[in-house]
Parts: sequence; C-alpha cells; structure tokens
Amino acid sequence: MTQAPATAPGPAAPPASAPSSPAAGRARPWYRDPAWYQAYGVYVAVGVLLLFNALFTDRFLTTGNLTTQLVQVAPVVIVALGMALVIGTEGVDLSVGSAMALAAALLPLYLGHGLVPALVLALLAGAVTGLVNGVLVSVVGLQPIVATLALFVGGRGLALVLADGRLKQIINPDLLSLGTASLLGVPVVVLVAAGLALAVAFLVARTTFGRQIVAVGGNREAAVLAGLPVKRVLTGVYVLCGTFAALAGVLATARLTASDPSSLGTLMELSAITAVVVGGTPLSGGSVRVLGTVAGAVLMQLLRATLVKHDLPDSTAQIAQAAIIVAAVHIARERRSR
Amino acid sequence: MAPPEAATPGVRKETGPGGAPTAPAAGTPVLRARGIGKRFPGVVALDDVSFDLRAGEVHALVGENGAGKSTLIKVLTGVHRPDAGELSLAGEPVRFQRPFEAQQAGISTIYQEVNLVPLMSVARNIFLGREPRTRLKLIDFPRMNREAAALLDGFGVRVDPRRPLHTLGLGTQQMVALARAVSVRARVVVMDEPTSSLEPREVETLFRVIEELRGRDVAVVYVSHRMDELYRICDRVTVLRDGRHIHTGPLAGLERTRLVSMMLGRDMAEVRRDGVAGFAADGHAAARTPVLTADGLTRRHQLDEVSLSLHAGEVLGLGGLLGSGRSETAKALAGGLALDSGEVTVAGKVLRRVTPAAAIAHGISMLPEDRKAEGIVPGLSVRENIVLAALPRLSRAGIVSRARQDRVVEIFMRRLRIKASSPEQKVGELSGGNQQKVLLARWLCLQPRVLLLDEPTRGIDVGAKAEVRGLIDELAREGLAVLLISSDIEELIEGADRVVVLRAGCLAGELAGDAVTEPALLEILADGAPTPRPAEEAEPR
Amino acid sequence: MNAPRPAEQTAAPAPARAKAAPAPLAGAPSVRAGTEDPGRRERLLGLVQRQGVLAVLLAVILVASLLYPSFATLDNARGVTVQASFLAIVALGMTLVIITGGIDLSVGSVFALGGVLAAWASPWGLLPALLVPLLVCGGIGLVNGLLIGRAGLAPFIVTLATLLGARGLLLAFTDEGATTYLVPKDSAFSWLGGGTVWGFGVPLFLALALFGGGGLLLQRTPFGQGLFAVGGSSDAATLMGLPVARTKVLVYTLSGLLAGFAGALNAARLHSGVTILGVGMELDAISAVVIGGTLLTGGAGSVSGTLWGVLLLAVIQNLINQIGSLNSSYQSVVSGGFLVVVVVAQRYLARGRRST
Amino acid sequence: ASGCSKPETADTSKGDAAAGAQATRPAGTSGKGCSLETYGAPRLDLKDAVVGFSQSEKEANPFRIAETQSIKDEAAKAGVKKLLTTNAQSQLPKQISDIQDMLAQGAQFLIVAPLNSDGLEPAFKAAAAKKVPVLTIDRKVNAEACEDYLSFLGSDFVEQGERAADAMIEATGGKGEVAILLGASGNNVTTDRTKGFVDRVKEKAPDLRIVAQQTGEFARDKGQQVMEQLIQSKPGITGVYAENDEMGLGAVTALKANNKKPGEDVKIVSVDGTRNAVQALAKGEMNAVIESNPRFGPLAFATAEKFYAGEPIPENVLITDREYDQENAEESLGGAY
Ligand SMILES: Nc1ncnc2c1ncn2[C@@H]1O[C@H](COP(=O)(O)OP(=O)(O)OP(=O)(O)O)[C@@H](O)[C@H]1O
Ligand SMILES: Nc1ncnc2c1ncn2[C@@H]1O[C@H](COP(=O)(O)OP(=O)(O)OP(=O)(O)O)[C@@H](O)[C@H]1O
Ligand SMILES: [Mg+2]
Ligand SMILES: [Mg+2]
Repeated sequence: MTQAPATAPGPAAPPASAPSSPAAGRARPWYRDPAWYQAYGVYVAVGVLLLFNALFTDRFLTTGNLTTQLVQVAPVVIVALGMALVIGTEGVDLSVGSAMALAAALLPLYLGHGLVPALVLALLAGAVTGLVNGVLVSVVGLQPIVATLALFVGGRGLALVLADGRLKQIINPDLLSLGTASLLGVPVVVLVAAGLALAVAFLVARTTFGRQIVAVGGNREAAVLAGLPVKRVLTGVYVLCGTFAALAGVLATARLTASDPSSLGTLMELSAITAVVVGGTPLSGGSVRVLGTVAGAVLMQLLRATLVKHDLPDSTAQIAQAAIIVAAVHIARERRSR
Repeated sequence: MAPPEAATPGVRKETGPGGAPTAPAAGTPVLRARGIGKRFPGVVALDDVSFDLRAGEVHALVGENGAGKSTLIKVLTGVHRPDAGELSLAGEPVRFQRPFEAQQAGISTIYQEVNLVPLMSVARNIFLGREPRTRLKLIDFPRMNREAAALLDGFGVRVDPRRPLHTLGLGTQQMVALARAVSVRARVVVMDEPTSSLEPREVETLFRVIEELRGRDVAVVYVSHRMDELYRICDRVTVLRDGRHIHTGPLAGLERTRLVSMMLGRDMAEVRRDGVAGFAADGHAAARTPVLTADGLTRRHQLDEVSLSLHAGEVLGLGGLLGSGRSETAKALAGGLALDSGEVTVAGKVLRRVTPAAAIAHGISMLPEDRKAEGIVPGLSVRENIVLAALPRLSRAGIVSRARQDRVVEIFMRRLRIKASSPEQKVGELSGGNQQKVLLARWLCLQPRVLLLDEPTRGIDVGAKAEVRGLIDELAREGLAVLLISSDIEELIEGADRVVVLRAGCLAGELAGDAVTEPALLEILADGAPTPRPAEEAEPR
Repeated sequence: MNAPRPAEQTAAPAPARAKAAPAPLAGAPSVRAGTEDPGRRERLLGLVQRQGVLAVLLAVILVASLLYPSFATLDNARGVTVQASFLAIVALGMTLVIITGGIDLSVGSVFALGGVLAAWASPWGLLPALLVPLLVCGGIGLVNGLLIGRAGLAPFIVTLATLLGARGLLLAFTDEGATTYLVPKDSAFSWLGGGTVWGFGVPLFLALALFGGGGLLLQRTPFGQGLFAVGGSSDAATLMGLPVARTKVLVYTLSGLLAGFAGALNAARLHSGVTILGVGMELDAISAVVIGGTLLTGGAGSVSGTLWGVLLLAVIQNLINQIGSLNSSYQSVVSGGFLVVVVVAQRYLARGRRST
Repeated sequence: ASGCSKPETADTSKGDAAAGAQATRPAGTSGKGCSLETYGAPRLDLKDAVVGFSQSEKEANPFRIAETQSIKDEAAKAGVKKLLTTNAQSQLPKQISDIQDMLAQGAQFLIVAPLNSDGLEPAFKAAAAKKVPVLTIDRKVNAEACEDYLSFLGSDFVEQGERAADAMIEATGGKGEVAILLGASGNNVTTDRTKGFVDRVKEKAPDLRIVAQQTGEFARDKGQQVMEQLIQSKPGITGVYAENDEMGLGAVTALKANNKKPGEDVKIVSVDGTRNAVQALAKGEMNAVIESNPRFGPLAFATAEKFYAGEPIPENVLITDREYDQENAEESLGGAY
C-alpha cells in the first residue's frame, strides 16, 4: 500500500488508483444510444404525437385547445404524482378513484361552513384513506394491491352513502372559481398540478424522505438494516397519495360544477398507473421519475384527444390506443446491456 | 479422503483412467477465447482478452476488484455477448446467446453472487431444469429430495432439502450452488469466488471435489482473492488488470509478490515493502468496561443464550462453522433480528427494543453478510448507497445537502479505493468487491462506536483486503469496538484480540490474547469442547 | 416424505442438540444448517398460508349457514359454484402469470371477446365454437407473451394495451356493440355451458378439471418449476439456464387461452355473445389469486389457493345478498369491509411468512 | 349545510307522484297476452308473497334511484310480505347470481331491470324451473315472452332517439352540424338511442350533419371532457344530442366554461328527464329533454295483480314518455325525477 488510509476527513492524498475507470467507453451519438431512448422515450413520443396533431388535426395548435388539454390532464397528473411515489416503494394504490369520490362527496356537506373547512375536510378524508392503506401495508404487512383493493371497493360505496347516492350541484362561487379561474392566462388547476409536480420532484430528489422512498423500494431488507424508518416511509407515501387524490377530486369537482361521487375518478387508478409506468418508473420500485410521470400523463391525454378529434369509432380508437401505447413503451424500454 | 457418495448423480467417479474414450487428453484446450472485448456504458470491462483452458486443469483467474474477471466469465458462459472476439469450445467456434446454450454445451457455472431462487426449496434449486421424473413424466419429488440430500451429504452439508433456500445461511447457499453446478455432467466448471463465504472445512470439501473433477479431465476455472487457495489447487493462472490480459502461466514457481504486483500493477519492491496482510502485529489496548454487552440472546432454532461483551478499542473475533449462528448474533445486536429473549446493553444503557434505527442511534453499525439481499440497493448510485444510513445526518430540515454528501462520498471512495466510473454509477453495475467496499463505506461514515463486521473482506482483492484489515486495526486503535466475523481463520487469528466461538447457536468457547492460535481455534471448532472461559460468561444452558 | 436423518427430526432440547451434533469425520465434515428441522415448521406455515384462505372460507360458510337458513342449501351451492367457475378458470391463468412475477390485465376483455367469437361461430358446431375463440384469444395471449418475454416490455403496460385492443376488436366485430350473436339452443356447445351433471353445472366440472391439470402442471412438471423460478428471480433463472423468455411467452398464451375458453363457456351458458361482459374482471381475478396466497411479486403461490379465493369472493357476494335489502352503496361498503377482515385474518394466520 | 350546494331534488325521487306517474299507451301494448294458465305459474296472493327485485346498476344516478324507490314504495303499498332487492352493480354475472340468490331465498315473483338484453337466460331458466314469473322492466330482453319471462314494461329506446331527433331538427331548423354524446359502448340502450336518432335525422333532415359520435359513458365528467375537445376542434357544431341527461349537463358545463351559450349557440337535446336537466331546460340552457320514465312500481304491481287475477298480460306494455321543452319545463318540474 502506498499510504495508510486516512481516517480523518479533510484533503486526502490523491487516490492510489483512479476511482473512475480510465477506459471509459467512447460516447455514442445520442440517436444511436439505447439509454437515451430509455431516458427520453416518453418525451419523444409526446413530441411525435404533437407533431402529428400539428400536421393532421384541425385547430390543434391553438391556445384554447392546448389549454383544454392541460386542464383535462391536471387531475390525472396530480393523482399520478402520488401514485409514482407509491410505486417507487414497490407498491400500488388502487383506491385513488375512491379517495377522489370521497373528497367530492364531502365537499358539498361542509361548504356551508366556508370553502376552507370543506377543503381541509376533503383533503383530510384523502389522507385518512391513505393512512388506512399505509397501515395495512406497512404494519399489517398486506400486499399493496389487496390492501388498497378494500378501499377501492368500499371507499366509493362510502362516498355514495355520504352523498345519499346522488350528484349535487355546486353553487359556492369560491369553489367554482377554483375550477375556472386562471392566473396570467393559465388555469389555476394547471398551476396547482405544475406546482405539485415541482414539489414532488424536489421531494424525491432532495429530501431525506424522498431518498428513503427510493431506497425502500429498491431493497426493503437493506433499508430495514440501514435503520431507515421503513414503516413510516411506507405509511407516509400512501397518505400523500391519498391526499393528492383528494385534491384531484376537489379540483375535478370544481371544474364539473357538481359533486358526482358515482362516476368521478372511475378508472383513475388505471390512468394514473399507466402515466407512471409509461413515464419510465418501473413497477418494481426503486426509482421515481416525476417529470416522466407528467409526460406520461400528457402522452395519454394527447392520445385520447387525438382519437376524439378524429372522431374514430370506439372500436378503432381502442385498437389504435393499444398500438400506440405499445409503440411508445417499446421506444422507452429498458435494453439490457449484454 | 472419502469421495462424495457414489449415490450422487453427477460426481460419479470414473472407473479407470479416461473412462470416457472421447475425453480430450490433458493439455488440449477445451475452451478458448480470443481477443474478447466487452464495453458497458462508461466502462470498458474487457479489452482484447485472450484466455484458454485445458482439459483437466484448474485455471486461476485473478485480478483486482473490477478487473473484469466476472465479466470474462459471463462472456464465456453466454450471459453477456462480447463486443469483439470469439470463443471456441473443443475447437469448434461457438456463440452463446443465452446461459442455457452454454450449459447445453457442457459449461457449468457458479456465479459470483449466489444465483439461485430464494423462495424455492433446496432440492428444487439443485434440480431445476433437470428434475427426475416418474413414469408419468411428472416430477418425482421423493426421489428428488432423496437425491438432493444424498448429494449435499456428500458435500458435508446436512440440511433438509425441502427447506426454502432463503432460510439458509449464505455459506450453506453457496454449498447448494456448488452441488448444483458439480452434479451436472460438464466439461468445464467455472467457479467465481466460490469460497468467499465458506469455512475452512467447506473449502476442503470443495478442493476435494475439484480434485475429483480434475481426475475426470474436467477443466475448472477458479476465481478467488485468497492467495493460499490458488497456490494449493491451481495449475495455471491468468491475471487481468483493468480489463486487460496481463499474464498467463503456470502457478508453481510464480512468486507470490510477483503475482500480487501483476494484479495491482505496482513494483514488486513496493508490494514487498507494504506486505499483504494488513493487521498490525501487536494487540490493542482494550478498555476495562464493555461498551456493548449481550446477555442471553435467544431465538428459537437459531440462537441459544448467547452472551458476549465488546470493549472499546478491541477487535473481538466471532468464529464458528457454517450456520453456527454468527450472522444471527451480529444481526440480533444490530436489531435486524427479533429475539425471543435476551438483553443488549450499550454503554451501560439497556436497549428496550432493539431495532436497526435504535442500534444505529446508539452507535452500533453492522455490515451485513449477504450484500445482495441485505446490503446494496442496486438501482441507486454509489453515492446514495454510501450515504443511505447517514441521510438524516447529512440533511437539514429534511432536505439533504448535496455538498455534504459529496464530501463524505469523496472521502470514502478514495479511502476504500472504490472503483466506479463515477459516484453516480449504479451500485448494481459494480464488481462484487467494489459493492462490498461501498457497504463498508456506508457504515463507516456513520462514525459508529461499535462496528459489527460480518465477513468484511468477502470478495475483496488482496490490496483492498490489506487496507480493510489495516482500517479495522486503526479503528480499534481509535477506540471503536469491533466485532469481526470471518470465515478466514487467519484473519481471525491475526486480527482479533479475543475470539468467541459459536457452535449450533451456542457459545462453544473463547480464546484470548496469546491463546488465539490456529490449533486452539480449530480444536474448539471441531468438537466444541469448552475451554476455560471467563466466569461471567453464562453456560449455554 | 421423511428426511433421511431421523435423529434430527426430533426437536431435541438445546444442549442435547449441541452434543448430538455428529463429530465431524475426517473427510466428511458436517455442516449443520439448522439445528432442528425448521423445514417442517416452514412447510406448516406455508400450508397455513396457502390454506389459510380455506380456513377463512370455511369459517365464513359456517357462520353464514348458521345465520341464514337459505344459505346452506343445495340450490344455493349450485348457483354459486357454477357462477364462480368462469372467474375461476380466468383466475387459474392469472395465477400462473402472477407466479412468474407478471400480471395479465387483458383477461376481462379477452373473456368477453372469447364469448362473442364463440357465439358467432357456434352455428357451425361445437368445434368451431371452441376453436375460434381459443385461436384468437390464444393469439392475443401470445402477443402479450412475445412483447413481455422477448421484447422485454412491462407486463402491466402490455396487457393494459391488449385490454383496450381486445375490447376494440370486440366492438369492431359486433358493429360497435350493436350486434349480439346468439348460440343455437340445444346444441352440444350450449350443453357445455348450461348442462348439468348431478345437478351441478358442467362448467363447474370443467373448471375443477382445469384446476387439477393446472395444479399438476404447476407443482409436478419442470414447466411449473420454471414458473416459480422465473418469478422468484428472473436473473437467477436465466443464469441457471432456464428458457425464461419461452416460459413467459407460454404462460401468457396459456392465460389468454384460459380466458378465451372461460368466455366461450360463458357464452354457451348465456346463449349469446354478450358484449358488456368482463369489465373489471381482471381485478376480481387478481384479488382471488392474491387472497389465495399467491405473492404478487412472484415466486410463490398455488392454484388451490386461487380456487378458494374465487369461492370466497363468490360466497361473500352471496352472503351480502342474503343479508337482504342493502342499498347498493352499503353493499360496496360491506364488501370492502369484508375484504379487509378476510385478508387481515388470513395474514395473521400466516404470520411469520414473508408477505411481499 | 346552508345553500352552497343543493341536492338534485329537494324531495328526492318521490317527487310529484301524480305528475310523474307512468301511463301506458293503448297502442303500445302488443302481443297475444299471457295468462296464469299459459304461463303455468301457481296462483298467489301478493300480500303473502316474497317478491324479488333485481336492479341492474348502482343506485347512483337519478334514474336508478327513482326506479328502485318506486318499486320499494309500491311494494309497501301493495303490502307484500317481503321484498328482496339486489343490485348487480353493472355486472351481468352478478345479476344472474342475484336472481338465483333471490330464488334460493324463496322469491315467488320477480321484477327484473335487466342490465343487458342478452345473457340473462340462465337466470330466467332458474326462475322458470321454480315456476316463478319474471316481469322485466325498462330494458327489453331478447327472449320468449310468456316462456322465459312474463312481460316487458318500459319505453322504446329507438323511439326515444327518434323523438330526440325530431326535437333537434326543430331546435336547429334542420341544418348545421351536430355531435352525439354516446352512452357506454356495447350497451343496447346506446345502440337503440343512436339508431333512432341517426336514422330519423337521415330521413328527415339530410342537411343536419352528424360530425362526431364519441362516447361519454353516460357520465357527466366524461361528457364534459368530450364536449371540451369538440368545442376546440369542431367549432361549427350547433347541436349536441346527449344520450342521457348527465352527459347533456356535462356539455352545458363545458360550453359555459368556454364562453358559449348552451341552448343558444349550441342546441342541446338529451334523454331521461331528470330534475337537473329539466331545470337547465327551464333556464334555457338546454332545448329539449325526452323522458324515460323510471317509476315502474305502480305499473309493475298493477300488472302483477292483474296477472294473478287471471287476466292475460300483453307481451309488451309500452309506456308513454313525455317530452320536456323550454316552454313546459317550469311547470313540469314536479314530474321530473
Ligand atoms: N452490468 C454492468 N453494467 C455496467 N458496468 C458493469 C456491469 N458489470 C460489470 N461492470 C463493470 O465492469 C468492470 C469489471 O467488473 P467485474 O464484475 O468483471 O469485476 P471482477 O473482476 O469480477 O471484480 P470482483 O473481484 O470485485 O468481483 C467493473 O468496472 C464494473 O463496474
Ligand atoms: N430466516 C431464517 N429462517 C430460518 N432459519 C434461518 C434463517 N436465517 C438463518 N437461518 C439458519 O440459522 C442458522 C444460523 O445461520 P447464520 O447465517 O447465523 O450462520 P453463520 O454462522 O453466520 O454461517 P454462514 O457462514 O452460513 O452465514 C443457520 O442454520 C441458518 O440456516
Ligand atoms: Mg467478480
Ligand atoms: Mg454468516
């Protein structure tokens, strides 16, 4: 050995052997690098779809239309962000749609006390559904899919019980303006989703909690032995997911101008999971791609919009959707280096 | 030395020399690789490497961590496809698309990380893909279990073949992998660090098996960082460094320091000066009062009233055979294993419930034995794996400071000479030895009071091994209490001030100071006769 | 079977154990991994976990029979079992898929498509009525398998796409759902779905036969072992030389075939190719599988557990109807609550086993 | 809770019972008639009978709420011994088991709101085996009347589509571009309401071009989303035909949010007759609502009484659905559900 290992921090002697391989592979041009497609595949797909629409769809590149797409995708993005965190821990949350419905059902019941209490209550309901899921997963040790299945089934029922089974028109102007108002020409709904995306990106990249999420998903056993608060992380992630879903439920309700617990958020779990997975986050946990998730949601939104705008019958639309999803994931697929 | 039981399907002794008439005569190359190149994103793992393997020889493949040994093996066995170069098997050019094809062609491999299916039973793992069938073409489980038990028995492993693999200790798993690889009739058997988690006794068994393979004209590729082993059983050696071929030649007559200098790429003189073993010759000055005491640790079927104490500034060795409960003891101390009864006291304070978090908070760090299952988070970068446990300390108000992380990571990457293309490389892509160093860094950066090291030098190359040993020494000198579990008896003897020996989950004896000698240790290991032990140690009742 | 070392089978007390350890013979050193035979305990736990759902099922049936006299009747049993057969067949394929660590979301759509195709082909006789759906649905499964096994795409996304695709095909084939093909009555095909043997529907026997076959395939053939290996550790399976890609292709094809077959049977029973079937069926199947003790992460599971899981879901539904005139919203709440109780109970029965 | 939100109806579905009552149309009843003897059912007094009602979809939309409520109310009024109710939650297999379950529980007379026109045969067979008469309501099944089931009470969905077309033609003057918000795919109701509308428009107003047909899955938010897309890509649309009220109201919301006047810039016609829609109509935000009356209770029990009294029951008992327009909306609000 050329030197005794330095134990004290501080400027140590230059490394005995370079820590990085001197023979780094020559860089390939990006367009021939599979890793590039894997990292940016979703964005490429979004770009391709935008280009297609710009060329072949009437009135696509108008502010009005683009705003509509953003407004429609906002709730999906919000739910998908929470879902991405859950998936990062190798979990899944089927109950997001029910959490949306619960929030929607609670809103009109408490709007009488003002917007803020009603909002807080609705979000709290989401947090509680998340808490239930989280405890079932982390403490009881159920598989996430069964743990959240119970609330998937029961949550919407509960929402309908609360709402007496029926849709209620919302006439509270504050809540309604949440759905329609815009700031500097950008709808509030979109701003909320964008802000949340940034916040989650920050959470994942820069906070202890965020890094712990990824570690728990990457190797649970190792995380336990490294002394991470695994149960707390798991519970926290489901609580966040439930709360985000409730927020999405509130915004969707505001936009719909009605609280509709029977159909609000149906199939949302599938849309959200799809957005997350198309965005490049593996279902096996251990990584969370926030911007990819947003792009994934946008991709699916654009796809749906394209099909509606070209007035394809449902049969053709579904087949086309299937083909395009496979194609998009195919570009972005992980190529194993071998 | 009795050969493995004749009942074992694969390891049947050929009657007469060259029982198979088609068997190539010793000396003809069975497997030959020419100009192999393999590149991973950011790394050239192999660069124009040639290698040839003769029937009936045991060929050592050596090099530093990350030199490309495992990659070469993976190229030879169809896991990776080479970017350049060609392979030929018995003179025929081959291109393996999948490990399946290599196995069909008669190459049987034990990969570096135990690569079996944890949830499946021992017997199923051994026979996966070639299960014995009944007349109805259904799997004959009774026969399979019987054969598996017999096969393992031949390797000196007594384990119920119906047990799920993951309930076994790592060493036992390694023996199962060995049994699987050897029970296939193969022309070439490749072993990537088969002994890194084996006891001397199992190593002997392994060597016996290798001898037998040699006798059957089977070629063996043998990777190990333990020099003694190489000199004992290998005929020839190939040295790799930084993905390049450095030397191939007979091992006999090759000076040890010369071999090391070729591996490390440094002057022989330099190597000679620094030596290869890293422990200081003299012992440490241990404190009087123990910093950590364990009292009557008990867990059904695994630990039985294990008590021990660790003093600041000493290195306590923990010896034992495979499955004797050493790993369990360390895990229990670090809160990774729920106990039925027992008490852990740290610096006079009794821990009520030992959880990993509580243990860490009290300054206990444990380097787990199974780095793949319990250590690394493969998808995260080197940096994140190093700071994983220290995250809360490197952050303010829940927000981690990148600068502080980088500082810590830089220090440890340099200090442990971790070879990665950058701190951002995924740990899963590192070579085995470097993964181990990353884990060591994870625990060292917590600045613990008590360090429990379960096989810390497993899979680490000679240079780094010396460094790690030096480091252990130095840490103890600085006042850390170190518990050292090692299958390398020499390491225990040289490194530990005191050695406690476990046997089947019970304390079997203790040696201290000058009494720590190889014969004494082997004696306790062998029959567990409790030598005189300190009075305060409880009888394993 | 008995382990070859009876001495170690007995749970000897600790010190005795230490002494009983055979002195290592020269040349045959002994490794004692495990001091007793924890394998037995593990297996017992495994049994409880796999059959824990059976215990819960029996308990629910017992309570229900005591509370509701009309529950434990032959009539009720006939109704419940036949109705559960179709989901059971679909869940059988799902079990195999989940054991490999995958998932098949397309089964609901494929089930519906199978039914429509069978009804369309049924006027030409029994063989076309079975072959056409099997061919098409097996083909969809094959596409799933190729995309997952060979191209390496994520099962969730691939089968989500085929969920849409199969539904699209169905709509295209039925003129956007406007056409319903009918199965001629009194044909041999319609007997497959609607006939009875000893009072119980034919589909029940077909399902049981398939489960028997599925159990043998899974537990007693190399292919079945391969499924466990692929799910337990895909990398290890590759390194051990198993044909991982081929295994995946086969298992998704099998799942498609089973879903199509179940759909065809159902069409035979309903006498028509109903277009609105199968929505959400994948979730029912997945729940049944997971409740039956199969790990969603793959590598462990059993078909018998799935059978009990399907029955448990059917019995819970039946029970809710027995409870009487619950409003549909309360029904959901009750079944959600039931689900929690059942899975938590099963979880605690199986304590100590790995959960995920 | 004060008035920051309002439930859809103040007095739930009971509403103005008289105003909302169903009326059969003489011309609508058809078929040879089915009597107790021909059907082969045992004679029964409804007062000691166990009656089962199988609802098809969740009671989470006004139509289903009103329908179930009406059956329950009428059962109470008729004094049946026990009314069993089940809900198939939009799952056809569940509806089959529901019916079988009720038979196992001893139901003697069944009222079924089928989820689908095809596929309920096993349930009917089970009922027939026990000689339990089945009255189907609101959706007609493809089966033998008086054999598989007793009779059908309900509306003619094709005709509803035709009437919607008439209303649309009137509102738009027979030209322009219309979009159809379809119901759930593969559903008979969707198919019929579409067929009636499209055929009638083709026949009567060839200048009225149908430029988009997209599904809104019978839900308000989906209807809103599709409408938003259409507003952007097909600004020339002057009429929207929504196959149920919820989607129509979704379209109204979408138009309002995009600064268009529903009912004026874009004419809206929908089917159902829920209170919310009729209110929107009264406000001028919609142009016509074709009723599909869900209050089957009185008619169903009256039919049952008649049947057990020995009278033959016609195969189809079609009801007259009303039509709301902007003029009569205000006063007809009591009849809406
Ligand atoms: N899948 C991979 N992706 C990227 N880099 C890899 C991959 N596998 C190996 N490498 C890199 O290739 C180099 C050689 O690694 P290899 O595993 O062959 O080393 P080794 O000689 O076996 O070392 P050790 O003794 O530590 O096991 C290392 O720098 C490693 O980081
Ligand atoms: N999760 C588990 N369930 C049941 N038995 C286990 C489990 N983990 C370990 N064991 C058993 O407990 C015993 C002690 O194992 P341990 O790993 O502590 O031994 P060791 O002395 O460290 O040997 P090795 O070198 O094999 O790690 C072994 O028999 C092992 O098979
Ligand atoms: Mg290696
Ligand atoms: Mg160990």
